[in-house]
Amino acid sequence: MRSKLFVLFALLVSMSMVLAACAPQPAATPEKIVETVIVAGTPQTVVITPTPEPKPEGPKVLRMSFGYGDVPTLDPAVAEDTSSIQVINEAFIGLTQINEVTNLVEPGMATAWERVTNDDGTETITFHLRNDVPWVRWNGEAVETVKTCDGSADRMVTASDFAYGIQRHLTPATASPYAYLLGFVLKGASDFNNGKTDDFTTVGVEVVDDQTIKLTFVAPAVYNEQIAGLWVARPQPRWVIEGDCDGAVEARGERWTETGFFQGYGPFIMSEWVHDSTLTIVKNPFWPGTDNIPSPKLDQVVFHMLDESAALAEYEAGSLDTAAVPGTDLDRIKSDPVLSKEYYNGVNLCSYYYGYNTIAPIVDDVRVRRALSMAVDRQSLIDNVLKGGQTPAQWFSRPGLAGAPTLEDHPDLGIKYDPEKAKTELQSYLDEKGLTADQLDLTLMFNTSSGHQQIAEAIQQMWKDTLGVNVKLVNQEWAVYLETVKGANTPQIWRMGWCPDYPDANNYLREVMASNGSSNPTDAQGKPLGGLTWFNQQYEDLVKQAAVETDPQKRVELYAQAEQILVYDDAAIIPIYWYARNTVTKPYVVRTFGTGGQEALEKWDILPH
Amino acid sequence: MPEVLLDVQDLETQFRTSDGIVYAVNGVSFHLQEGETLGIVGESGCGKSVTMLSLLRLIPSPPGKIANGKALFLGQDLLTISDEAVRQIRGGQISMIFQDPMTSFNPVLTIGRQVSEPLEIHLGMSHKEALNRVVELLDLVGIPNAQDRINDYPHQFSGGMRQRVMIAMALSCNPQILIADEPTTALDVTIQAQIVELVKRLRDEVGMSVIWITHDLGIIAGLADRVAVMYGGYIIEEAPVKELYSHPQHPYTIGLLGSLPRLDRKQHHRLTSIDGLPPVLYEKPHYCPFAPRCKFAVEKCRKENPSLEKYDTSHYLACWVDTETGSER
Amino acid sequence: MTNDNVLLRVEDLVKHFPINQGIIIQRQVGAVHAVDGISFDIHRSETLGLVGESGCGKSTTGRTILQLYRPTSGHVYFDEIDLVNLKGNDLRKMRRRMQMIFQDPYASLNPRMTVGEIIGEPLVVHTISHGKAIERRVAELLELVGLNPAFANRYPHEFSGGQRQRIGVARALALQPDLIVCDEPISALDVSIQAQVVNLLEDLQKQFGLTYLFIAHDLSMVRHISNRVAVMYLGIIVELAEQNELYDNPYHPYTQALLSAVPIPDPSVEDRRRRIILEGDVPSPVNPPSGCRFRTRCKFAKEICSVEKPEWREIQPDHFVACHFAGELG
Amino acid sequence: MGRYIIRRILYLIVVILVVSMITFGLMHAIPGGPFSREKALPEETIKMLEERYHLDDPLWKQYVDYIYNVLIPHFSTTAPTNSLQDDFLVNAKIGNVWFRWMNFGPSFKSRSRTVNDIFRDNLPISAQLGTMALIVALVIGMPLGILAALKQNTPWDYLGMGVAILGVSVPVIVLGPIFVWIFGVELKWLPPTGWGASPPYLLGFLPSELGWEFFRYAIMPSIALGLGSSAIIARLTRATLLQTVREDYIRTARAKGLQERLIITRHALKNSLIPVVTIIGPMFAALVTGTFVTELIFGIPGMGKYFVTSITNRDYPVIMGTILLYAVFLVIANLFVDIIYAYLDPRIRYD
Repeated sequence: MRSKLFVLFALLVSMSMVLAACAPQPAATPEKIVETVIVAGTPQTVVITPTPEPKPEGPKVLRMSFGYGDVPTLDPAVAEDTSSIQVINEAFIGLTQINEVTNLVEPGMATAWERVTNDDGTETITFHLRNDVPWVRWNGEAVETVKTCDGSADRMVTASDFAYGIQRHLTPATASPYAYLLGFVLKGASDFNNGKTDDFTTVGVEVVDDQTIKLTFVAPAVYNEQIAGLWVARPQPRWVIEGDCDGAVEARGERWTETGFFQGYGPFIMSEWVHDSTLTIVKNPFWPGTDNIPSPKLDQVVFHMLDESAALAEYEAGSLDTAAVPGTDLDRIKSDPVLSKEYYNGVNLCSYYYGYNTIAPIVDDVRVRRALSMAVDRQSLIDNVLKGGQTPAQWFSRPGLAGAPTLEDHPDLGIKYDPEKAKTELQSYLDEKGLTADQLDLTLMFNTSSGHQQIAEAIQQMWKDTLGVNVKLVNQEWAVYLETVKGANTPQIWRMGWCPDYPDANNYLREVMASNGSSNPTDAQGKPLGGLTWFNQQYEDLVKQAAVETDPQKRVELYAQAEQILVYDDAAIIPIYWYARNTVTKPYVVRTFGTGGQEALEKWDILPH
Repeated sequence: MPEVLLDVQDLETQFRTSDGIVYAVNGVSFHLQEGETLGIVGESGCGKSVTMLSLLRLIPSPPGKIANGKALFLGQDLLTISDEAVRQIRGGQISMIFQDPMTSFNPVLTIGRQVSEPLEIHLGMSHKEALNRVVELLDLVGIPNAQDRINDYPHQFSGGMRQRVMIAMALSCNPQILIADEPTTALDVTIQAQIVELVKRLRDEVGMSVIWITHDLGIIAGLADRVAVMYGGYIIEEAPVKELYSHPQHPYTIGLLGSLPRLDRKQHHRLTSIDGLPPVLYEKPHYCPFAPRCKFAVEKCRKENPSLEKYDTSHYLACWVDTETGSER
Repeated sequence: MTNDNVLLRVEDLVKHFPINQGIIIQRQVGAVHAVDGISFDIHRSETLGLVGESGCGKSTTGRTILQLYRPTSGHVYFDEIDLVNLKGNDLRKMRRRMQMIFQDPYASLNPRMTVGEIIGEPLVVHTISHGKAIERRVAELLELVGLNPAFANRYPHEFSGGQRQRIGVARALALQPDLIVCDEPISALDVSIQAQVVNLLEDLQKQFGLTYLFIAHDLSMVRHISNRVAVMYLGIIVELAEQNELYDNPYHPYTQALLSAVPIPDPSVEDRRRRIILEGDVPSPVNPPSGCRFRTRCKFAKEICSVEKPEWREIQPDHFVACHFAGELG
Repeated sequence: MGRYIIRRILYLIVVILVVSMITFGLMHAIPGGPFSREKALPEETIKMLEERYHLDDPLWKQYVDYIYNVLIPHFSTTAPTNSLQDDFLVNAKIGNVWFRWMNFGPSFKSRSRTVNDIFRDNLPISAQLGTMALIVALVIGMPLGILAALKQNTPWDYLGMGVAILGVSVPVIVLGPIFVWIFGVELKWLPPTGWGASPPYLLGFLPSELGWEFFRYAIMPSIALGLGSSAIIARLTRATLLQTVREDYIRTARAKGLQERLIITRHALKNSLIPVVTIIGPMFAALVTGTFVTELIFGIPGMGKYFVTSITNRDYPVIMGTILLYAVFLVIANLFVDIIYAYLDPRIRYD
């Protein structure tokens, strides 16, 4: 296992530095640039081989795909999916910025901030904002700044805009699916959001002056800085939404994100959105450019809304500059002399797991749960079924998240493939009950999809081969499945996956697995409703403690202990694999590879070709 | 001696079906003289319609095939002349009317369009000229308001009127021969009488020859000069009309006449039915095709197929048995 | 007048088929006057022939008598019981005693049922017999109509038209009915086969004392098989008499024309016959002519014919006719 | 005819009511709702969302409101707003009164769009694709069928029918990627994906520029989508033509001495078209609405995917909208078929 261990954090952190190195020499001969990057203590060598060919300079247009289906929204107040957030991240910079590769917190619109723990146990963070960022819009031909009502000056992004954004997000009528994320951390936000009060001053948001905003959080948690920078706390142009200047600016309501109305201020601004087809963002020349959020080198990015296979075809036809590689095409891409050079396999911060209904017959015994978990040959599943360079998961919180243990520090943490031990565990259970393995009546349920089906069948076979257990496979349509899994009739074993809302272990271990987490729902009295149907006081204490622990090293240890309970001691879930991303990129594209599902397009460039 | 218009010799027609080859017409010979009306009588499947369709080469091919024979019309063999030549004759010198006046008209074209077609093809009229002629023809066959009705569709006419239109169409090019294939079978008896009268009148006015195919011995009795009886793809008896009805010789002819009740007779006698079923011939019979149903049949009937021989002056017969004595001829 | 010998008495039978029109609510805008007030009776073991041209309402009459169509008005007494007022089980019981033979032996037999099932069906429906008893009865019936009892397992398409009509006869006989309505039973058959079926019907009548209503357009055959004959024209009966009387002394001009139109298979007779050729077609039953229905085609028609409906009168003993001038015409 | 059309339109209302009621019932009966998430939303959030979309009303009220919004014309003196709740498909100003009709509601999934937006933006593309596919189906199918029928049991027949069987048995999901690969990626003759027209549309549904650029994009998907239908048409044309040439009136035409060419063109074709026309109605409806796979493969921003994704997303207004659209489409397509019928066959008269 260990010899096969991937170097997980091998990421191209300082691509911008690389770019700086080669950008001034557009006509240079091919050159090898070797950069050593250290992320979370892991040294990794990165090799980039640009092959520039001189060509008349035109606008630099990058073409990529969003996946099939329309972008649901560009409104930060209601967004909940990766494509929406990708555009929002380019058009509205948050107070803080999460580095797309390292997932560390960096300055965003706030250049600096101070954290103060108050006497009542709450934490106030004072953010100091830039004063040089104007609101802009696409006027059909070019990006222009938005003027104030009297037309004398540009509308600048101010603390009030942030306060408005947060307020609109939390307003019940907005019905934001993600308002609870703020409600979870921001003082008074939950009550306001639930309609218990309509007085926004009770919420921990205080505009000190145009460049200063104070946010008060319920507790001094590490992730407060992250959440403060998320799309849930971004400005929105009040004057477009509600109208302004005595009717001179028309109220667009919820349609303010449409082509022609949209306004933003980030490095890119949306210029055209052809629903279900393409969405175009253009460089905002008024974005001042900061150390970590530079002024874009690309002039335009066109997102096509294409299915993965269609996108790959367009890529191969030369009409897209980068595309994801669907699992069915991986072997072909890897063996193609050209495409294999354009291929990149990297990290994606998601986890794939099976959960147990820990009160269901048979799997209510931890020995059975552990045996089944240890009988899963994760590496073999990856090599033979998934084939996409995924990592066998030993626990749930994906390494790379803030606070999550890493394989380097905790090589033996969690659970691994161990057929012998699996057999012993199961035998002990069987002996006690006086049963044989083939008498166990077990059901595994997953949502209908050929991918999940293949994985389930492979694991079913592993259980059969190693333990002699016959597990029935059942599948249901997604929405029905969600009801089933999280309801009273949760099957014995069920499938789920998780990607981060914000890259912190808290978003995994507490928000998903702890009591009343999304995979462990409870009623108002805290009584388990379904999912894991699991409660462990020690686990609850650990994840609560870790949330407010400020020492990163200690925090990781606390999460490591919690993981050990989750996947081994109580074995409430079977961690299966940690996701990877498979991408092809044209050689003339200089880029970084985001790990949390988002790209920092302002760092990208297209070389002459 | 009147001129022989049509002389059919040894006509054989076969159909390829999924059950095998059906021998529909098995060597039929007859002739038609100028101004003469020939009746051809037989039950369904006896080959009477196929014979007529064969000599105009209207048999769908495949599955039909004319295997043998000649059909001399004014000296040229209709079965060997070019497609184009036979097309010129159809509807021009020889025309046909069919049994079902509903299905025999194209439901989606107007009557005017359909009746004018032969005029345009054979007489080279323009469509307008042809339409004028159509009105005259419809008048001739007794269609009221002909001028208004040429734009009507077939379904707007009653059965009898449709058959009148059919006759008008058949007669439009003054044919020398009119072949009428059971033209009154689908009609009511009073309408049938109208049509028969109409054809008789036109025949006498135009002086054309008629071949009238029917299963109804009654109609033929008052219409034909000469009658041929068909069975199993053969003509089994042929005679002038009075001779045939007064002295039928073939057991089948006798049975057929006996199985018909007569409107003009009182006696409530039992009908003499012919047992069994008409044959479907999957092979060319080497015995008399009627033998299985014949109550006079002798040994020879089941071994040898009689050919049509002269029985009396202009009375021809294909039978081994003398029905009066019951002995072999 | 009651007559013990009368099996079926039809009084003023009317059957109109409504013509509906309307965008949402359908309202009746007219009616097809298929049967427009007819009366007659049929004696036990008698054959009443009902002749007329297509569309005259003779088939509708047959079906309405059997209550396959419910009459618009009028009465149908079967053994003095008025069928018109019967419903459900009572009607079903009566129906057992009345059967029908249809014109088209191809269409009236379910192609997916074996001959045995077809013939046995009435027995099952009316729960007369079960299991083996049905098989025995089917075999008996097949034999009766001149078919090999071994054919019970075959399907209708394996039979010729005449044989199929025999199957239809066997099905009708299964319940030992008193009355059989024969609706054009032979018109789809070949000439030589027609005689077979007619002879069979006659034999069965003798054997079982059956009563027939024989509906046909073939006047020769009707004359042959019937004891009495009724002539229908456009929904009404114009003349009814004993067969020889009707054929020898037709009073109604329509009957006269109809009889004269029938060809006789004898050239010497045909040569001497004078045909009465009727002009035009039968008028539409939606708007039948006023007064006498036949007046539009009748060369004797006078003023009164369009005004007054001719009376149904007995012009000779047992000879009824509906014509103003019956007996006065040459 | 006019009376008939009015009746069919009234019938359409009945269809809409019945279909909407069944769909509405089924939609709410299946487990899972529009706000089911992998990460379960807090109860309060769900309550907020349900309130926003009036899902907290009793079902009957939701249905009545829906029908009221969709079917009943609204009149108001105030101008339409930009609100997603206030988006009507038909907006007309008569005098100073606004006539507004058919509000299908906002989409739950696309937070800044309404069902009417989807109809306006995506339906025209599906209509364009469906029409092109139908043209392909007819242009390929009919000649193939006629050829096969006229040359029955010859190599022409076998070739035609072989192509037809291939067309039926090779679905878009196989044919599409092959097309993309050969003509888009390898030969680079045509763009692998995309559509050559975008809003605004001429008359609301026609591409504003009907040039080569439009057809470049339309060729592959239209053929891929239309080929299956062309096979059906070819087989049907062949079968009906073969049947028609055996009709009595064709024999009559031959007996009149008509030339073969005239017999086919004048006497046989029009009659054999009738059954073909019959299937064109439902076929067109299917081609316009059943294009999910084609759109997926060729990256076409059409309507087809909403038939599928609206159900997985439990996007109630979109489910209702798409299904009603399909029902209306089917009824109207069949109405057109009936009208063409009456033109082709004089025996058919409606009143």
